Amino acid sequence: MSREPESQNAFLRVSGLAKRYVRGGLWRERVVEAVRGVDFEIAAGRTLALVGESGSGKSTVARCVALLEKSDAGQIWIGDTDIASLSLSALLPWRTQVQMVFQDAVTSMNPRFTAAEAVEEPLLIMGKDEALRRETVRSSVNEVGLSVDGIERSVMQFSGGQRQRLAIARALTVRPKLLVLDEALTGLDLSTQGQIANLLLDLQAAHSLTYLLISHDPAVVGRMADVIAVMAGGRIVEMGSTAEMMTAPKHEETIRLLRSARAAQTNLAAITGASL
Amino acid sequence: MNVIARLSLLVCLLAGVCVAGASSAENPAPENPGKNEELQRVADTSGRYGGHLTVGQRAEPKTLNPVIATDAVSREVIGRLNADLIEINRATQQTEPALAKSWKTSADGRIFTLQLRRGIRFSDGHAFDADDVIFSFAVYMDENIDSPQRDLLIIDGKPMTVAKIGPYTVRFTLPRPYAAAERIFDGLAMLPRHLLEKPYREGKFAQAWSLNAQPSEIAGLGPFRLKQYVPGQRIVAERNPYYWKVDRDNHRLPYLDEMVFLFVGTENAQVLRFEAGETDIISRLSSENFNLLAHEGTRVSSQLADLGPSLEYNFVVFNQNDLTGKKLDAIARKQVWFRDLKFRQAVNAAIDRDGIVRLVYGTRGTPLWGNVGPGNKLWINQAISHPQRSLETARQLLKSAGFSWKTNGELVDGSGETVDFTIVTSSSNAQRMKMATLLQDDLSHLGMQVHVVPLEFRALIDRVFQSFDYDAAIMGLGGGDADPNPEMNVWMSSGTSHLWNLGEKQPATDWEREIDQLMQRQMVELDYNQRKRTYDRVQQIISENLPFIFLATPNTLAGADGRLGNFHPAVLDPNTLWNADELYIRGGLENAGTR
Amino acid sequence: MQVRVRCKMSGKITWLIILLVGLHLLLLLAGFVAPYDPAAQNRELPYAPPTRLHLWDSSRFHLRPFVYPWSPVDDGYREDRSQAYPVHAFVRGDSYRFLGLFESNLHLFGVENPGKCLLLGADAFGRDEFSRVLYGGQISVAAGIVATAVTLFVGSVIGVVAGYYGGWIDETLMGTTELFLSLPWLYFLLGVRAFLPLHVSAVRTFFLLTCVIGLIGWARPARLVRGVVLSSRTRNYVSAARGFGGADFYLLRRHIAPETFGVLLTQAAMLVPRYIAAEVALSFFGLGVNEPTASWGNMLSALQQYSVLISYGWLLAPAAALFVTSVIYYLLADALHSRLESR
Amino acid sequence: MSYLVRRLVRGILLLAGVSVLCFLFTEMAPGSFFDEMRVNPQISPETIAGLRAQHGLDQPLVVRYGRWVKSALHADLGYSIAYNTPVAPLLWSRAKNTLLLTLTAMVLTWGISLPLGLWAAAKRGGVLDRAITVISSLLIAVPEIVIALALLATAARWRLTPVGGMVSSNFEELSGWEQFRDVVAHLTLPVVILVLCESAVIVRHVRASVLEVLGASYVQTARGLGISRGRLLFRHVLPVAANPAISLFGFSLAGLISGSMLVEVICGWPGLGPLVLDATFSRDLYVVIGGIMFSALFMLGGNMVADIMLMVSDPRIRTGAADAG
Repeated sequence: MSREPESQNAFLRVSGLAKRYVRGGLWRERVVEAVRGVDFEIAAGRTLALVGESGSGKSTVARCVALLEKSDAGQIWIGDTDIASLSLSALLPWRTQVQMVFQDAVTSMNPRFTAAEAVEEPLLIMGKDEALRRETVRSSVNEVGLSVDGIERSVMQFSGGQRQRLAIARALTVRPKLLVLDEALTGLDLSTQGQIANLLLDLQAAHSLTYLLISHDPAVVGRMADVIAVMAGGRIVEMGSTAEMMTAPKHEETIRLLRSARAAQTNLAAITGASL
Repeated sequence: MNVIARLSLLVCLLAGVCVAGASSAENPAPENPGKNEELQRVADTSGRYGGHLTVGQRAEPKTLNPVIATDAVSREVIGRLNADLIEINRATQQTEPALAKSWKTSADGRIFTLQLRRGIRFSDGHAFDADDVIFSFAVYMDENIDSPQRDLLIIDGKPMTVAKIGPYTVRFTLPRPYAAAERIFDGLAMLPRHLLEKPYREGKFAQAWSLNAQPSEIAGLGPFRLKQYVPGQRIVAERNPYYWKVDRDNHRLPYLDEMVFLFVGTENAQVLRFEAGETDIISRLSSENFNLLAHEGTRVSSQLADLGPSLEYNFVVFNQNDLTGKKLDAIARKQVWFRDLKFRQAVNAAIDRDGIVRLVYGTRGTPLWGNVGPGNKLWINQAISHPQRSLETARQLLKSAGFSWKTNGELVDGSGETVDFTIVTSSSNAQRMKMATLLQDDLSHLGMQVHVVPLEFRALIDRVFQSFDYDAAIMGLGGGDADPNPEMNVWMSSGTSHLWNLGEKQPATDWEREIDQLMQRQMVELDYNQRKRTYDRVQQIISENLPFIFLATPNTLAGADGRLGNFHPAVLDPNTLWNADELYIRGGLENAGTR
Repeated sequence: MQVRVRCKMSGKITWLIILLVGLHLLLLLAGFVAPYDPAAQNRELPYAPPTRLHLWDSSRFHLRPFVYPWSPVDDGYREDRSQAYPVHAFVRGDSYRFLGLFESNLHLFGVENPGKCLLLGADAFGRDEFSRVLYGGQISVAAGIVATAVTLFVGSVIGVVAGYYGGWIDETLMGTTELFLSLPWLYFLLGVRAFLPLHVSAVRTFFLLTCVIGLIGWARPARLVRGVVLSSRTRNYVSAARGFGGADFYLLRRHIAPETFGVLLTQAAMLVPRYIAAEVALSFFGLGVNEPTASWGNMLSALQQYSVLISYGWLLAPAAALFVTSVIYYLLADALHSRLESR
Repeated sequence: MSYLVRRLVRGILLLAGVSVLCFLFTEMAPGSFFDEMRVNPQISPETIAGLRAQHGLDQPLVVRYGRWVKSALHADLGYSIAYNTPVAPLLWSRAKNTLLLTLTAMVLTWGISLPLGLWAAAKRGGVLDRAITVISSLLIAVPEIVIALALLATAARWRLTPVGGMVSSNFEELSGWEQFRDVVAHLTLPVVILVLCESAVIVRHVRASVLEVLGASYVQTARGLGISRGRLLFRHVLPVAANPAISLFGFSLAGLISGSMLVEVICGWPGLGPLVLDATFSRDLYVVIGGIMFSALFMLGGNMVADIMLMVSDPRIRTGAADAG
């Protein structure tokens, strides 16, 4: 786990990101500004954690970065390219660079699929031939610590932790540079959480992956992130290295988050993996 | 709980008794006959007062205005609310005095002088006199109203004229002699001038007496008057207390307190509700339903009547219209066959009329070989032959007309074309659909390829009367009257119902020319025997030349609740309600309110 | 346990498919199985009740079943016991085209003339109801299936597109469904009939009928499918697949269309019998299959007359056939559906 | 634009479209109201032409449409040829009866088929499930008209209920409570027919969509957690399975005016059905068009309610709509 600052060439640079939602009400429409003027950057091979309460806009940032949604303003630079300005078709090659692991592995895979089908889906979309697909699926599944034997079973028959591993394996099949982990460890029991976190750190080391980690859990963040950015009301209110933030938080939002997290930690044992 | 239930039941019962008691007083009692009223005594009638009669109608009446009504159900109701100057007695099929107590015909048969009854009143109590008659005819003759009855009053393109001679005397002058002219007056309801003159002057006559009109706005001279209309459900008519007929004991008719016209929607519903005892009288029964009611005997007591052959005649007509400029070349080619008398004779010979009577009418029907059936006793030509079905004769006829058969049995004409045509018929008439299917099978034995095409009624009318886009059709024409005169438009070559060849400028064939002359002659002939001979000849020509190939006529079937007295259904419309003023409920009042 | 259930399901599906194939084979071989020509009238036997098969006569037992002819009496028919007609297998009778290919007159069973073996009685023209049910099934089942296929195809395409793309496309398409549902189709049909030449063969009538029914019925499945697509398009795995660069077509095919199978199968199982029965209504307006061609719809339309329905119960035979057919179809649809689900 | 405004605009466009197409369709159908008189040999073609002119039937389609729109804006919806009165009051007096019938039937249909469908799905393969399959197949396979007639005949034979109409002929003489009972007695048969025919369809859909959800991931998970069956069905399955059910419910609402035509005709219920059918056969154009506009109006309302319910019940749809917009 390297914590030393590396060269300053950032892998991902986000500036002035903004996103609005129009909520169609019965009587009148409502405009919700989910994200306003968000700037940050992540160095290659490093992890930036976006923390904040639910509704603070962190998931929106994640979805914009993962190219699932078009931002309304701002740029998202990967290298020299502003991917936010690209057209849908021009985006296609960039999708292999950025992959997302969802909060809820249960719903992020089609329950009709077998594990193998779910994992190979990105390759299928990219039109890879079958032999290559099978080979890649096998290696990815191995990489996340699952046995290849059971992958013809339905995804429904995997436990929560196993499914999260499958989701990671699926993301890895396209050899991405950046993984967006949207609450990827939430909803798992503590020991599983720890295993997955270790797995992610191992993978980061092995493939020099860059992580954008979305979480509200300081324990996870403290363990994995190099830099922490705190979001509230669609803005980044404080950003700094993990050590600074954990020991000397400045912004009240950060303080509140840490306090509530500690309180929750004592009850953590009581929380089961129920995702309902 | 139980106590409360019983109590409330008791309360309901009591309330019901009170309301029922109150309501029976609502119906007006018949006025005692006055001295200066010239009432008609129906000598052979007796009955007892009270009760109501429920009639199930297949559709809802559309209007209560006698001048503009066109549909049968409206006319059935209107007929009970209104009266005519001269009526056709449905039992005897002869004319008899009504609002006109007598009439005189001039020697040349052109002038009719009618004496009206004195002192009689409309159902609202207003007196009736010659002014009402003059007004009524003015309305019927008005070109802007386009009353369907207007055509009856125009003879040879010239209207008849009406003049008031005295307060109770009117004179009608016909442009030319007209046989059985007094029959025209049946069905022309006399209107109350005091109620209708205003809307007439304002040009709103067609909107007057719609179903939404208040009972007080409507008055007539019929046995009943409007009491209530409930949209989509029923019309209730109550006794007209001023009605102008009395029975043999000098009791003023009608006997019934009320007549309820219930709109039941379909023939099935009509039968079901009669079976369930919810309606009391049923007419225009199909033979299947008649047999059902007769065999099942589900009603406690019902009286069913099979009156024998009706006046309706069903026939096949081949399209012989002039199709030039119609772009119907395929049909025009087939017309070579249709115009060939031998072809029509062959079809005529191949038809299994007994089969039709048995399978379509369940034996409650009569085969027909001419346009006048045995139901019309005054006018039928008994001399017309009734040849038996013979496929052999049919084949001979076809062969002599140049047709031949291919090895697979298909019939081909002289030029080698397969004989293949369609028969259209109305899909809403199950009987005619069955006839078509039988006919198709009959003709297939001659090697003809016949296709039955049921069409929705108005689509059929459109083809037969307008576009002429059909080969052959099975149709029926029902006479409203037994007299030959209403048939003028069917048999005259210029007639509007001259179906096989509509709109002829001049007769296309010699026999059509002869029919034209004969029909014209019978119209002006005043002597019955002379007229009958003329019309016999018309029937003869028709049966020989087969412009229509006649099939069969159903029997007139009707039924009523067993308690209904004076139930004398007739072949002429309205079969069961023509003597509504004389109908009564046996056993009197105690049964009347139980439904 | 999951595995066992699946095996059981497969067994059930096999049985249902065998039944279904059997049924269709029966209809396809109508000419051979039916003892009579469906259009042949017996005018002395209108509304004859089903012929009874006897094994015992007054004296003894016969291995070969035999029938007595009906003789008309006052209000119905009575068996005329003076003459017995044994039922034979593989007899010669009315000719027909075997599978539409070659002429044949061999029938599975029959009795010698003038005896009649009317297994399901006779209709108003004395035509053999059993033969008509078989021949009628050919037209009706084919019409029902084709119309259902047309409806569901159009309906699901429109429903999926509307639900998936949303926005103005959805607004337009759903507006169109509402328009479609509220139009006076009867007038349209009457109009279409007026434009068509009268002389349209039974086959063409059948095609017209199916296409028209099918094309009019899509609005309902479209709305149902749209509802399902609306909720399924926002599922996480759909977003995920979009994140991998999955194009719309891919998403629709792999993720969204399968979600609609349940609704579609259920609709299919219901529409087939409905469409077969719809012909009853159409023939009421003169738009059905014309006589003398038999179809279950036009056979049932005779029962619109109350007196017929009450008096001649055997004429419900096409309804019974329709019932059996639709139960088989429904059970199959259900089994297929659960099989898809249990994967 | 907000949802309601968009719906309103769409509704007006729809009504306009329906009216235009109605006119076109009615123009296509052969024959006209006065054609029946052609069969009567005593009425001359001139009279028929005169009557046509009186009612403006001789005018070109565009002129007639213009007149109709003007009349529709005065809430008259045209003028009935047969009844010689404006169409709207004619329709409304009957629409009330139709609504009484269909609303009763709808409440009962859903009250019966929702629990039945849920139960059948929950106890899949059980006796009830099989019974429902067989009975609903029977009801779907046999044409409605035959079911209706059979029930009607049964009721008539055994004197179970009145076999037609809405009230007895002595209705006015009855007390309030008796009037109520009288209407209920007359309502029974048509409602039973409607409920039987409709619920066969709805039970199946409910069952199918519940089964679909039962197979879904989170339900399996919840099951794994040992959640009680009842809680599972009502808290987790039903809200999601409601989706197609709500669409169907929309159809029920939308069909309030038009869905009972056949039953009304057969049972002689004084609703819109007999009026519009009669008008269809007799080509009383404006009554037909008016009836269709009426039912289109109800359909709009029904579908709108269904869409709102979809939005309320399934939050994802709301988000989705926002994304797409």
